[in-house]
Amino acid sequence: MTLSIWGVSVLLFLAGLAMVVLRRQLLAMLLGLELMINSVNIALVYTGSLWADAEALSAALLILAIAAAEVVVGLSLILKLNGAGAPVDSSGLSELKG
Amino acid sequence: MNSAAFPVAVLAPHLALGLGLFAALLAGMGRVGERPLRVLVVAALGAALALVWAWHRTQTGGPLIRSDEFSWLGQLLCYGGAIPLALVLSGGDISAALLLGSALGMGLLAVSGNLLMLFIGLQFMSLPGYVLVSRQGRPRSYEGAVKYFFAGGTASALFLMGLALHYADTRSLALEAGSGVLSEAGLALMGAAALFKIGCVPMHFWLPDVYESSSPELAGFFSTSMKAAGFLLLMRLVALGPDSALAGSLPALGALTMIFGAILALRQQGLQRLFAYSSISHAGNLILGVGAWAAQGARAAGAAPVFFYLAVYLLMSNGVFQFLRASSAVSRGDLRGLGQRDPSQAAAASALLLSLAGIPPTGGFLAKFLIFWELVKAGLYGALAVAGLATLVSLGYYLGLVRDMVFEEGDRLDRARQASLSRSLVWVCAAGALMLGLGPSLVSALARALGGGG
Amino acid sequence: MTLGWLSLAWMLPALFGAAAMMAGARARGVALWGSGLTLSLWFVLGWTYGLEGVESLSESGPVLAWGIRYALFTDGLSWSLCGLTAFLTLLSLLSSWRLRVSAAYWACFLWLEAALMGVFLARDLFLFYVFWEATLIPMFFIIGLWGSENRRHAAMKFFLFTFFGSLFLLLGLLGLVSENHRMTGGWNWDMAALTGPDGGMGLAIFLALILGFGVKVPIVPFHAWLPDAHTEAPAAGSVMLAGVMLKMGVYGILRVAIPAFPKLAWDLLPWLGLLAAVNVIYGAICAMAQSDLKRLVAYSSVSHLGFCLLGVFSRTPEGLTGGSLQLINHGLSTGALFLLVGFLYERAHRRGLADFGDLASRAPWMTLFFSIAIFSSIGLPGLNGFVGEFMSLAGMTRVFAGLAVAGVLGVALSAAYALPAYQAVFWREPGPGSVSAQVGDLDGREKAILWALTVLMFAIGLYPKPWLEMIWSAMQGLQL
Amino acid sequence: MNLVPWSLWLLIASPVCAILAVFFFVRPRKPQWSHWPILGSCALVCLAATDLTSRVYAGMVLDVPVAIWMLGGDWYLPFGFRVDGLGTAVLLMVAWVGALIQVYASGYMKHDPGFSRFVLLFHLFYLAMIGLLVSNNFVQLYLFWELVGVCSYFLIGFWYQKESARRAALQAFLANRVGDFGLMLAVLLLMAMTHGNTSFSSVFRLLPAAPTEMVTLAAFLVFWAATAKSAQFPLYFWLPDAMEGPTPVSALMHAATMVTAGIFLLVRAWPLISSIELLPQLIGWVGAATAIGAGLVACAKTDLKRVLAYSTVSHLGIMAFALGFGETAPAVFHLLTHGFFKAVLFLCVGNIAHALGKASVGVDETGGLAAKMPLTFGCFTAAALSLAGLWPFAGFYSKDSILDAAFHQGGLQAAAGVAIAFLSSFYIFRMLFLSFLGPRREQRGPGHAHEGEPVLGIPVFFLSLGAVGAGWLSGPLSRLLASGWMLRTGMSPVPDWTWNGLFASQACALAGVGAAYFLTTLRPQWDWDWRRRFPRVERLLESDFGWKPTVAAFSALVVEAAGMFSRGWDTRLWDGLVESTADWAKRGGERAASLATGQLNDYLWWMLAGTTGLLYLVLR
Repeated sequence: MTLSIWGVSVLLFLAGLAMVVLRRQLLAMLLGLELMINSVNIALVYTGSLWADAEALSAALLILAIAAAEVVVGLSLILKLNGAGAPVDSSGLSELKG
Repeated sequence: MNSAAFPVAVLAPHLALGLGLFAALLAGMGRVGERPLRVLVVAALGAALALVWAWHRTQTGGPLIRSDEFSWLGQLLCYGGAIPLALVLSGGDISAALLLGSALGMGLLAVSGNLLMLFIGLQFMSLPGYVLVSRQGRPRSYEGAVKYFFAGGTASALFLMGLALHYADTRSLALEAGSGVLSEAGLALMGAAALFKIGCVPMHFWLPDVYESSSPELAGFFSTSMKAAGFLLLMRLVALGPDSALAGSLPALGALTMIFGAILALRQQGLQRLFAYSSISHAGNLILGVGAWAAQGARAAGAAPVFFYLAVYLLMSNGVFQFLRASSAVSRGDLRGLGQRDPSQAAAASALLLSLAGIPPTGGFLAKFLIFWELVKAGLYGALAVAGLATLVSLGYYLGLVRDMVFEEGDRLDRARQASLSRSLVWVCAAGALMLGLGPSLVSALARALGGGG
Repeated sequence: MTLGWLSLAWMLPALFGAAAMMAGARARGVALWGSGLTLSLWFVLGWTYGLEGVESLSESGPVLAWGIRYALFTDGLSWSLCGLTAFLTLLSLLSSWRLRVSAAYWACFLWLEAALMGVFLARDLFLFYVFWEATLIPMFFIIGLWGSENRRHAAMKFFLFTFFGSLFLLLGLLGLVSENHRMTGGWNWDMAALTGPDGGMGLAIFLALILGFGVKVPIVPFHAWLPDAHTEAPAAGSVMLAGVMLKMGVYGILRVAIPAFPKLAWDLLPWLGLLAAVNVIYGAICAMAQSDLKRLVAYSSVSHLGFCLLGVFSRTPEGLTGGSLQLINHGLSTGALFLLVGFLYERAHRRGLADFGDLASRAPWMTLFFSIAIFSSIGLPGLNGFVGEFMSLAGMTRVFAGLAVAGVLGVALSAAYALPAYQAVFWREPGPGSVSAQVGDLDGREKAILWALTVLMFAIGLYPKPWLEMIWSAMQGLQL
Repeated sequence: MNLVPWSLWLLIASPVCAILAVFFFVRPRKPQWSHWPILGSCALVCLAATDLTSRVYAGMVLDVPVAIWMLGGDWYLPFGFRVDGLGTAVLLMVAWVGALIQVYASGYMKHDPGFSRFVLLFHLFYLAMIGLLVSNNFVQLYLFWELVGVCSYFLIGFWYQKESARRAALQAFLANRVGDFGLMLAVLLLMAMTHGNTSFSSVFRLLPAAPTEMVTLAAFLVFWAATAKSAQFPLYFWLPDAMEGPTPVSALMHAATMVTAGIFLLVRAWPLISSIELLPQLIGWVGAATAIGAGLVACAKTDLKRVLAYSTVSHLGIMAFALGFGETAPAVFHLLTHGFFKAVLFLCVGNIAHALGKASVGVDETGGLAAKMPLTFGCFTAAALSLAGLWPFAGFYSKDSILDAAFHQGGLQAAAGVAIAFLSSFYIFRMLFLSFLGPRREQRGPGHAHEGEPVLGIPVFFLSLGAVGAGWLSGPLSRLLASGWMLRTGMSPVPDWTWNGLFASQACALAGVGAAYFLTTLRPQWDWDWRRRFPRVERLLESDFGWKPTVAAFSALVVEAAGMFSRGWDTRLWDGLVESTADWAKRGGERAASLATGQLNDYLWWMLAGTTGLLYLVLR
């Protein structure tokens, strides 16, 4: 059980990572980030409840809140880019280099 | 340690910063000019610094909050590094609040005794950073902010995964050493996040882009406060496992970072990007210091060189970025002939550049010397050789800039020169960097403060 | 900790440098006062305390951290090199009296003097290294700001290349101290009290030190910075560069490398001596092919410093003393040559051998001084150069005659590069593009500078005993 | 110090004071008076030299250190004096001949714009030679040896506006430096072998204990040094060209101050030289070859000074030839007589040149001078007879003792002796007849030539007295030389002349005179004809049997090689390599910069890679 829950968590994490790394659509990448964070939450919640450890459970809550804040920042950035008429595709953001 | 004595003293600086943040937002409701806001931010930071200094002997170790030498030294560096930015801050109340929020995050990171608190601190300091970059109003600000955001987000996700792994091993979120492979993997993942923050190769790619798209003073803040916080995080993690894979990889990573930053800085024409790579190279040097510190057992007393380096770098980096602001120079060509147009600025900037290059009798030399010495003591001769080589390469651009400024002739820039405050800041930073070099007794004071040395 | 006379010896020029920087148009007067006072201080201290007394002037502050302390000392060798520094700085400043340069020029020279004094006075190795590196900064600006056409490149090359050497020096010093810590358990940065480890580690540290000092000397093949730097620097800068800065390398070898590794230095004698012998010959051969007067003198310096090394590595009383005296001799004769080339350049803005001719008729005083300096430089007995060269070679002959042959060959070759150049400038009828017509003879100030050098050349050449005794007192621990 | 007689101090002090006084006081105010203090000093030097000689003759031998020159620990080098028979014998000649030449020079150079510089250098030259003769150790000898070289450099190049003078000066100094290489190395080796001793007496005392190979090497090096200074093959070539200096310089250099130093050194170091097997013989053969070769070349020269120059080379060869038999005293004896007659010959040529208003005179420009310049003719003839070795002139006594020794050896040596005797009388009388008799068709004739002022005549006259009569002093000289001789076997005395020797040498010399008379006066065009008829022979002789071009080619090769090394290796390859390191760093930067593509996803890939690497390290 432990292994499978952790396996799911890690798989989700890797899926999120893959989304972030592979996708160029900024919104999809943002979703990937969320997926990574929340996959960790799964593992934390499961492990915390396994050991009846309130610390981990409260941690999961705090992490959710922080993830939400992060999404706000991310979305606002993406929207701003969109509003400016610039592409929301990451491959367009390559003026800064070298 | 009893829980009754909740460490008010330890959290007082954070309180001051929080109040400042609140006041800034309040002020935003009225029509407050930039100047009062700057005063407010500086006052908050100054108060925080004063409070840190006043109660720096108070040591506690609770489940969430921990105050030790690293905490107060780290806070001094983080708040101090923000002051030059605060002094010339633009962008109204939002920027002020973001800056104070970021500083508050660093403060939390510095006093956290718990992995979760570390994460909170990390995010607290990073999120305002993304927004600050995006608010620069420069052509590429959004690009920089987006890159920063996604790279930083990935890093914090990695940190979280590491946290979970560490938790699975130790059954606790406290800053405690684990024993299994899980906790070591957790350390590695969390370490990756820390290395990302400090711009360690190969996780540094975002850094030049962000610095380039920021205003110079903001880049100065990133390269000093933010880096100091990152190093604090790294050292906290390394202290958990001085013989972990993370700690063991630091010399190699540091050497790589140093040489990589140096050769890339050599080819830059844009000054902000150049100093971004220079800051990567310096980060490499610091990573080497941390690696050597870890190799010698990661005792608090041995960390003096790293902190001294951070302190000197705080002055040097803020100094050069303020110099860029004051001279409104964008590319290397803009600096030509500065020595004739503005000798005093050129002199101060030359002093800063020589200090960055690590030439005696400047603080930069002493800092680099101490790190090198730690490497010798730790027997890390290979890393030392690479570090020496990188220092040599770095002379190519630091001295090259001095040459451009002082030896070459050039035309007057049509861009207007910036406020005199930056000019004075350049002077102050240069003088400070020189003073640190002339007074090695500061190092011994630092070493004594950390409980060793002498 | 109270600061003593020795601290004053380096702080005085440093403070006067700062004052000159502020003094604006009156900077040169301030600078002259500064260097004059420093020289007087040197002289008065030496006079009142005598040789043994000077040694008692040592200062030692409390340990700052890890055994590092502010500690100065002096003895016959360092005191005489300090004197050379103060003397040549004064002459350099006097020689540039007419230049229209900013206050920074004068300040840089005083700061250079301060750093050089510090190098020669430091006892603590950390302090030594700080001063060692600090010399680069003023020289960098002197070359880069007030040099000739290619000055920027030369300044960069000078700094980068010598810094390359300094890195090895730093590596060696750090290794030495930490290995010493490993052996004794204490932190010690006292250059007189350090002994290096045996075995491979010792060899590595020793080689790092030799390389570090060798770049400054310069030991071939690490000489590539020297011709450019000497050629492009302003005349006074070349004087300081060749006259004093090159000496730092040999001084370091005498002070640090050999005392820490007395046995290793002896075991490696054939190789070290070979390096020195190659220096002598290499410098001479390259000097033969130069068409730029300054470049020629620069390469001759490579050759001359080889003699110093031959003497020093021989570790015999005569070799050590002679090699060290040769440091001073070379400062005087090469200093005079660079000054004279500078005076030529000031008048005609050329330095090529082909640009001049028949100066002997137009500028007899210049010819006279140049003749004396060049013959001192090629080792004419009776002038100072010979004493140092001969004693160095005598020392080397005693321990490794084969290498002395190369040295003697170098003496012979020196005429082959010096005299054709001398003739081209002073004797030959001027060629079509010659600028000899613009060259007037030396004025009173210039003559006074050169008289000072010339008198010393003769004094050391004919009666070197006081100098040799002074130096020998510092050498006793080094001989085998 | 009271051991040192006043005359010895005077010997050194008076020239030094005179030079300083002239330089600092007379030259700036009245340069045309520069010669007065100098001449006063010459007088004092002669006085002192005479006094010293008489003391030594009376048995005094002095070998004292007077001051410490260099020191390092227990190692030290003294300044010291050695006054013995060998030194004073040469000293007396040098002092007097040199003084007379300086008197002459102060008249001869009077109107030269560089008069003051000339007399200063000239006197320094004189001082250097005197110092060399009274040195008691090798290093001090080396000091004066070099000083002689430097003075000769400036004096040969005195008229530096002339290309030929510059070249000659440079050549002279460089050739001497090549020789000095030997001397310096020899001195260093001797010092090293004798634990830092340098004084002649202690070095020679300690030599038997030293390793033989080293001693052999040192001895050969001493000889090498002597071949440069005393113009022996292979380093003689600078001397004929040294004619480019003013004539008094040539006179002083050939007769008294410079070229004698090498022979003097060989005799001084005779305990060293003679201890080496075959080295004396080598010296003898080199001397014979030089004497014959230079004699042949002298026969073909047309420039008067050049004939004399080769004659000097030849006579120095004769001295070396004598040393080959171990005949040191005859060698010194010949050195002395040669000093006198060669000085006369040069000064006479100087007078001719002065009379014709030229710096150097070729045979073509003379002819028939005997009538116009009778005093010069007389002095020249006396000196020529002396040079040719005709009885009872000085040259006879000295040369006869050498030839006698050669005839005793028999075989090749005897033949060489005959050749030398014949050649020297032939070339000098050829010159005499060509310039003073005639004029011939090809010659310009005497023109308005006339005797010069008394100051140009009187010294020549006095010197020719020496050229005539110096030979009669062989007895006293033998006694003088024996005092303070450092070899256990004793100084070989100057042998008395013998009837056999007399006949043989007179026959050779007279044959030479006769041949010269026949070819110059009875066949007056011969001297010009043979050049046309045998151009090859002329080329051979003009090129010193091919040696001069060889030397020139060799030195050009050295310069060329140095240039190639410096430009090719030092500048292009090594410096280029050093300079290119900056490019390497830049190129590395370009390569690394290509990683920073600006693509966010690439950045993330790299982060992933870094993290994976860390994890790999954990799991490894």
